[in-house]
Amino acid sequence: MVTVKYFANLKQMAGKEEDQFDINEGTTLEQLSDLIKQSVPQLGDMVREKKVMISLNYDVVPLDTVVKDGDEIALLPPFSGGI
Amino acid sequence: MVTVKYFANLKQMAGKEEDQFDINEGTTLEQLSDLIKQSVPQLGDMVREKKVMISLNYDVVPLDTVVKDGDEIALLPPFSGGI
Amino acid sequence: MSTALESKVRIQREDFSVTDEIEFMKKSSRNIGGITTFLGTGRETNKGENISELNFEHYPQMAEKKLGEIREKAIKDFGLIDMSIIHRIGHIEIGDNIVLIIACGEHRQETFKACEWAIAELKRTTPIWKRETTSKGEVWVQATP
Amino acid sequence: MSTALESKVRIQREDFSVTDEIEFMKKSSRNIGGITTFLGTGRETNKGENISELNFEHYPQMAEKKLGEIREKAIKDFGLIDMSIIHRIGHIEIGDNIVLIIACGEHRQETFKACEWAIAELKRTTPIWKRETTSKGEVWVQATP
Repeated sequence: MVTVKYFANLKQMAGKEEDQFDINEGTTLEQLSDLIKQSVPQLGDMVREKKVMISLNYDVVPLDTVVKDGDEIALLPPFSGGI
Repeated sequence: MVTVKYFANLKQMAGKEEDQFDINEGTTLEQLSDLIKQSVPQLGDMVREKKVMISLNYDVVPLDTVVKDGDEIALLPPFSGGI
Repeated sequence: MSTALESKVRIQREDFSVTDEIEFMKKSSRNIGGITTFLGTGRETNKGENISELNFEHYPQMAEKKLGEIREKAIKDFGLIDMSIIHRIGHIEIGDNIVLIIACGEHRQETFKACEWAIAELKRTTPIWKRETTSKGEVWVQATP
Repeated sequence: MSTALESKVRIQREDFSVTDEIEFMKKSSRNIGGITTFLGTGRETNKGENISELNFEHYPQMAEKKLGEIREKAIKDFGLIDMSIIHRIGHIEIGDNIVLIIACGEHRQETFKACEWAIAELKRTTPIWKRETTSKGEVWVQATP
């Protein structure tokens, strides 16, 4: 099982802070986006269309990265910290 | 009469903070250095040899600048403010 | 999330004292000659829009991790003595402090370069998001990719 | 010589509070988004020589005039909202504050450029002299032209 967190406006779109999904061995983030799409259709599309960044265990990674049980994934809209 | 001030190590060389000199109309700073030389030989030479900067009424000026009664002149060793 | 002065990268709700943070950094070395500090503050207008308040949200753990990476890279790449980075989250009024970056070096040149690089890198890599409250309501800044 | 926060260019014996000086500058405008600060502090070693204390001397009136010129030119040339410059004179211990330059702007880029320019310009144009006390005695820094 992996956790997928939603932040900022994506959290508002999702109407929740996170989802948890059971995954098969060898699942990539791209494949995980299908599960996200089942939960929040709009967000699944945004991942596929690379409209959001995606992090795996606190680092931004490409979509072909494989996830494993216990991983923490997050969908990240463009950052606007600083000033 | 003009006042000539000495700062930092120049004050130590002169052994005093300032001199006052009577000047003729049209006297340049270069000519004034002869009067400074009579008071503090080493400093008069340093002015002629451009080893110090010279200010007239709080601005650094060239040696051919003419001085007039009441002017404040200063001999300025290289600055070392800031850090 | 730590608010004590013990940590040199922090994300916190509370305000910070620039003086206290600088004095804390000075303890790193007696050879600090130059300290460049960048302080970001809440501006009243943005792209012509009048802002009444700001709210910052972050991704806990990842944001702190990224700030730590920025700090380490800045110290190494620019030859700094030390650096600290503090970012506030939550509600921010106009004029309030938002972010503070302190770059300490023997000489000033590297501290300017490192501080300027660090704030740009923070904006690029650190998962923090700003929500502006305007007369039109609340908007996530740059919410559309 | 004024030590009140009323003046934005000052030469003073007393220490200053970076926080207080920044808060004073913030009153200039509600549109300040970036504040770059340079703080110069007493370093223990210079060119391999161990320093026990520093002393700064200035040319009264001319030094203040030059700081005022730097401030005005920085605001105009870099499009700042405001700038302040404070330099201490007299006895300075290692680690003590020496000089503070605060550049306030709408955006950060101009404040970095202006602050870096201002400290270089201060060193070039402002009649202030540093005397270092080392194991060999007191030396005026760069006293030989």
